[in-house]
Amino acid sequence: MPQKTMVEALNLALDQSMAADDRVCVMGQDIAINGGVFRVTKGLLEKYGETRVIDTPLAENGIIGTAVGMAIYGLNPVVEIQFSGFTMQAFDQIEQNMARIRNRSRGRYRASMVIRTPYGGGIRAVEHHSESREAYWAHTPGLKVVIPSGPRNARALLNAAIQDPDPVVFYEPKAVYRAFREDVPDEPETMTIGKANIVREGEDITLIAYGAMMRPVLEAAEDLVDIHHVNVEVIDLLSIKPMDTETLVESVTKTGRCVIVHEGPRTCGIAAEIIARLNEKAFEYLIAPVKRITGYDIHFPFFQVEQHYLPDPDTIIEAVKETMAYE
Amino acid sequence: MPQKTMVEALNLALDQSMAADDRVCVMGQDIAINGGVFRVTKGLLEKYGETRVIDTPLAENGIIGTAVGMAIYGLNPVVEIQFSGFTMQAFDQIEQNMARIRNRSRGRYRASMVIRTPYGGGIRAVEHHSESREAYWAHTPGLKVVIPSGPRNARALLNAAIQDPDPVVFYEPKAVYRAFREDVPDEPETMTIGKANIVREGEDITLIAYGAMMRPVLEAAEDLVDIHHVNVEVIDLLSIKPMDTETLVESVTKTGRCVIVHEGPRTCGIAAEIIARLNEKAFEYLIAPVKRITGYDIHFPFFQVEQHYLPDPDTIIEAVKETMAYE
Amino acid sequence: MSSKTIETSATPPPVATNTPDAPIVETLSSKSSCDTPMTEKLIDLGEIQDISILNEDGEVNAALDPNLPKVELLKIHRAMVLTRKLDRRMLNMQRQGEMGTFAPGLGQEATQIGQIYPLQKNDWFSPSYRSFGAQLWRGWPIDQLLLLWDGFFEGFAPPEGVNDLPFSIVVGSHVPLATGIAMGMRNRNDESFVLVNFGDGAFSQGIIAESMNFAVVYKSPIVFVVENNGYAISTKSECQAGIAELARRGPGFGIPSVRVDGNDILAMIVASQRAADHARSGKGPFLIEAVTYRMSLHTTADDPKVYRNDDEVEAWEAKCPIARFETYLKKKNLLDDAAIERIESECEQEVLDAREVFRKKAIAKPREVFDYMYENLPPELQEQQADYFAKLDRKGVE
Amino acid sequence: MSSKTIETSATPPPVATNTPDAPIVETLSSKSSCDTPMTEKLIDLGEIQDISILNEDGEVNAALDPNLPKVELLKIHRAMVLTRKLDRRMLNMQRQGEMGTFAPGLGQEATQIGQIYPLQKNDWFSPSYRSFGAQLWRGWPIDQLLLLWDGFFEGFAPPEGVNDLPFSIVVGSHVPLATGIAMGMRNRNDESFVLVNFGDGAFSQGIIAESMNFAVVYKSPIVFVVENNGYAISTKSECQAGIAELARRGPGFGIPSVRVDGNDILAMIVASQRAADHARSGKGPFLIEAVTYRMSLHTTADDPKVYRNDDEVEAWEAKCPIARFETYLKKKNLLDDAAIERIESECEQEVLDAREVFRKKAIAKPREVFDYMYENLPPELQEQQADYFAKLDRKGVE
Ligand SMILES: Cc1ncc(C[n+]2csc(CCOP(=O)(O)OP(=O)(O)O)c2C)c(N)n1
Ligand SMILES: Cc1ncc(C[n+]2csc(CCOP(=O)(O)OP(=O)(O)O)c2C)c(N)n1
Ligand SMILES: [Mg+2]
Ligand SMILES: [Mg+2]
Repeated sequence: MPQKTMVEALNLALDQSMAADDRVCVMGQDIAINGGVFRVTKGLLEKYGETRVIDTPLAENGIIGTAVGMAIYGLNPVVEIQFSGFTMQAFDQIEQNMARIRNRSRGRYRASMVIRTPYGGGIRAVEHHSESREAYWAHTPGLKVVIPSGPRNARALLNAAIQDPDPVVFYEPKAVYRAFREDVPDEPETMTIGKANIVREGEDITLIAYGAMMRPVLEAAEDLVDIHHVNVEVIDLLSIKPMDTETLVESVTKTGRCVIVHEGPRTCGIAAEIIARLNEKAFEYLIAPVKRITGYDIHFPFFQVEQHYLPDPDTIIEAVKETMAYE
Repeated sequence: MPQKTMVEALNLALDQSMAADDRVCVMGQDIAINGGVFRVTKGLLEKYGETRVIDTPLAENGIIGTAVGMAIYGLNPVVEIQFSGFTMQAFDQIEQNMARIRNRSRGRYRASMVIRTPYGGGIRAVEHHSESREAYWAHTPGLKVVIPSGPRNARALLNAAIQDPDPVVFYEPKAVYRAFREDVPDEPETMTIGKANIVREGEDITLIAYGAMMRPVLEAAEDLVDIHHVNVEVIDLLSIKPMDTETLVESVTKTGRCVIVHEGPRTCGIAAEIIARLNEKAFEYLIAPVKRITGYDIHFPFFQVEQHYLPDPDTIIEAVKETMAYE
Repeated sequence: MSSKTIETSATPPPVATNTPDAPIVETLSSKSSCDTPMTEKLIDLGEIQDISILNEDGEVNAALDPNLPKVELLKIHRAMVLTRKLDRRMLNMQRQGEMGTFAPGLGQEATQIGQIYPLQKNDWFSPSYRSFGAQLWRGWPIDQLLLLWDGFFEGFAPPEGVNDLPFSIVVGSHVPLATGIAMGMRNRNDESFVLVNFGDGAFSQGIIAESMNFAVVYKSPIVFVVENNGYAISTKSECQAGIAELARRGPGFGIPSVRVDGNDILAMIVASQRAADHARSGKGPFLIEAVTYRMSLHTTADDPKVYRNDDEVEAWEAKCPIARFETYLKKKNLLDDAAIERIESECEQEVLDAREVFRKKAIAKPREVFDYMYENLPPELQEQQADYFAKLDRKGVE
Repeated sequence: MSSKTIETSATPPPVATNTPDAPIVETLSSKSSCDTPMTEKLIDLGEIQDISILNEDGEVNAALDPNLPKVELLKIHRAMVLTRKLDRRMLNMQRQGEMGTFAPGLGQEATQIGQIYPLQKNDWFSPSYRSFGAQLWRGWPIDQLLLLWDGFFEGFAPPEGVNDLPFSIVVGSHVPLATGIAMGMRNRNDESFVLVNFGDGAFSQGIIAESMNFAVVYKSPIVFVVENNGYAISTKSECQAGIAELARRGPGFGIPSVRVDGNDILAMIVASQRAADHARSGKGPFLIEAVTYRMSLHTTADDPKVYRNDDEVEAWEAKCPIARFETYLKKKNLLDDAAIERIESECEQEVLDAREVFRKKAIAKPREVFDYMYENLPPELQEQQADYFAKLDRKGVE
């Protein structure tokens, strides 16, 4: 199987989706002639032309709003927002139209579309370029939110998102874009939105994360198993909304202990929601408080200190050890 | 003491704040000549003139952005957004400037300002007029978020918000605007942002809510005490961010059981955050899973059925009974 | 406010603190429009038309009269009368407690019917909330509009075969959707066009600027109608913008624009047809400013006495779009008083009949609130739905 | 794209499906500009100026030359040279790994220095990210700009006594802040004004339209400068908007506007001074479109070869704002080659000295990240800070 980076895998998903269905079009800033600032849409203009690979003016709200219009008209737009920090510019069109047009029109129209956008820290970027605010979208009725963690699931999830009849916010962990390669088969793969992936089975404690945080988590897991002899179960959430509560609850029912890791701010973040659900459905099995290792409730710091802000393997190991020690 | 509705109490806070400090100005759509669509700013134009009581064009993002500019210049704007659903229009200016200008300028500038906006259901309004999305702001670093529940605390909290050197999102429970009167003293009162209020002490279970939900909660509490003989402790959160974790933890440490009520969507809502904190700090005292009675993760329904969507005393009583029954 | 000439200061500029020897910047008065550099050229911004055909007394400028066939004229007249009857009835129902808060369109009937007139079935319409006149024309049943304003969500379902969006409640938010539909048409070589309307207040929303820019950049077939009815709730349009004629904004985005007397049905039709032709022929967007007046309340929750004088309203009564059109039709011998009376009572009856249908249909369906959230309800929402149904069961609600 | 005439369709409109007897809407060709109703009046949109004083060969139109005093001219020249030296040095440092991603301003030196020239100390400046030329003029130390672009947050702290906002990274987002400051000035009878700049790409953001509208509605003292440098990353300005001259947008909002050759420092100064006078004298906002070219990369992460030809860049090299100005200064006998060389090496040295300061200051302070979140850190954040400090302690980080 060809080895691909996440960027290449995403490009493959777009290319094959566009080849398979001529309603699929991509749009965004600098995505056509420039192939996107991260080159995810590279080569698509040449193949599919400017009516399907659309460079837009610099206006995120207009991009999302017009994409919803195109979806109402029957097309299937895959929008790129250059950095997830700029989805703020489009908050109203996302919340008021994209997430609502199906319900408002009583099912007559639908926004079968995807917002692709790189999120998260770790690439030495300037202010507003490292945000992880997936919780905003998780809190917004009418959306789906997914976050891949590697090339192969990125490709499959993007295919699933494009095929989904409802609007999907697709956060791309930009720190992973070119961090490693994986086998990605030529033939189209897809996966079910709403299903988590048990990356490693274990009995002692459940580690839950997603996106770029899977890397420090897996690194920590290795040390935990090898050095600290903690048999961790590791879950890659993949779908933030809907969330695979069942898999999480089953795991914690088994392990009784849990640590959740994400980059985004803590208050009302994804970890809070997972804890609430575990509290509701695995209460009697919990041996220790669920720990959350998250971004702090501050603005993402400038890049000279970002590595300290981001959850790292040490902190995760520390949290697991504390949780294991709890009686 | 004069009896006032919440609208009158808020008007009093604005009036006295403007009289006391000429940097305070109010701005928003229809707030000057019209006195605001809910009449909260009534009479201020006549008293303070059009440079301090400013009718704006119909553009929320422009309103917040220019208000931040005025705050940087040294003024203290109190902005009205006509309905909280329209704060979505200003999401970028709120997140990117209002919440950040202090940090970005390393303390040189500050956004000492307030966004006042009516939120919540129960007034038979059309789409987008009944939202409760305080969790968006709770998840946003740099903001404070407060929600009063009655005329007297509304007035004191608004005074505190105006005096606060940092930006405060002030959600007004519009269902309470004219629902009842309370004694509100003439002399200015204020209160500490970040402190919850124990409205009723009890030993059996902790009921946590805020804003308009205090009414069904207190109604339920009455029946619970009188009819079901459950000695509930009721906490009015008042400040959503920062949150008075200490008071909540102390209460649940005592009662061991807890039900949280809010109108906003469930996923990543305020209840999730409270549960996460109780899990972290009162884990060993929890006898039963914390229950959340919240809005569903759907769009606020049209008004013919809104009463079924909103948490009501019956549902709260049911939840308390279930939680009490848990062993 | 003038966009015409550059103001130059007559006095020397103040001394900049960081430039000890303050420069004297000369006042430049010469204006040459030659094409070489080292000059002050003038860029001509052009002109826009301001169209009026039928005056307040129902007199027509024959040279501009579109001379519509009789059957068309009568159809248009009836639509305006029906719009007004429905409007008054809804207000009445609201006052009786049989209707939620709603936004009357009194006085804007010509603006409504005129703008919608050129649309064919395949064209699309994205209306604001004060557009039930146009919605009726497009085929929305009256009972459904009543349901909507009375808080029944099903009122928003576009009728079969009608390419309309449910109207927008968030001002301006529906405009990019219209532009997007037009972009789709353009990309698919669809020869239809999209009509979108919004108010003078909405025009301040940045999203409309963005939508206009997208439309012109992609040369998409869309007609923007700004209904300048003088007010956004209490805010006069003079306070809303720095331009007296809102149509000026179009050319600033490169969009051909006209201003029209919005109470003049003939002018509205001429302008709208012209705009539609423009859009359909691949020339891109077009903007119409329809100058009209909101005769009634902003919504039934509003009290205009707080912010405007009766005098002002009375002055506009003389400009009534229906009366004016009726005078014209009478002069053409297409109508007489008896016919008007008959049409009015037919329209009244149509509204009353629809009210009966509405009353029958006005049954809340609380169990539907999860139904249109997603094509397939995810498990976590199924769970919430089950909770919710249990709650309804406990309350004994169907 | 033309905003000039209304296109009229030569053929009859298509038959509307819902109007069996299709009306014939006459093509209206008569255009009268009289004032009575029942006509098509023309609204004249006026003109805007396009200013150029110094051509590519350094020749000046004497009639327009502001004839600045020698000391001013030399100061301006030096500022442009310093800007370029810093620019090149930063690129060099970035390529050596001593600097983060940054946005070069090569070729835009006249636009930068010209716009900032009329500002006094009390005036305010809200810059975009490509404005270090203007920032230097305003008094930002070079070492601080280096710190900022190298990812040290303290680089954003406005120096004592400088009324500037930290620059904006989110395009367009800083514009309403500027308008708000101007509104504050207006309300406080402060006779200062605000300067804000942004790019041709940013101009598509709705928030800029909103900000322009607020500025004109409140007649606030603000000058908007759109630096049309031909590109927004890879997007040509022709694809960004439906108007070739972005200055056309100003009049659409009621804002007097000019277009200027942005590589012509004299024209920039004349236009900016005029705009400043306008704003200061209570006449409200003013818009300047400065036509220039981004000679270098969008940022150091960008590869312009993907989207533009070297030919295009070379053609613009001939328009170099510094070379042109130097020819002018030489002709005036204010400079000669030796002097230029001296100034260049002084500026180079200034940058190198600043780099030393930067290197000394370039020490990350990870413990500061909570410090400016709130005036008083709330308990829940104190707790998080304690966690964070514990983590730093474990890692042995200061
Ligand atoms: C984004 C947004 N802000 C505020 C409101 C509240 N609101 C409803 S209608 C209205 C005035 C709209 O005025 P205009 O656009 O002129 O339309 P008109 O009501 O005159 O038809 C306002 C402020 C809203 N619905 N949406
Ligand atoms: C709201 C927003 N969207 C996208 C970006 C990413 N971005 C940074 S600069 C830029 C192009 C800006 O072009 P222009 O306004 O012309 O300024 P220039 O870079 O040419 O100086 C883009 C798209 C951003 N910073 N902010
Ligand atoms: Mg209006
Ligand atoms: Mg540019």
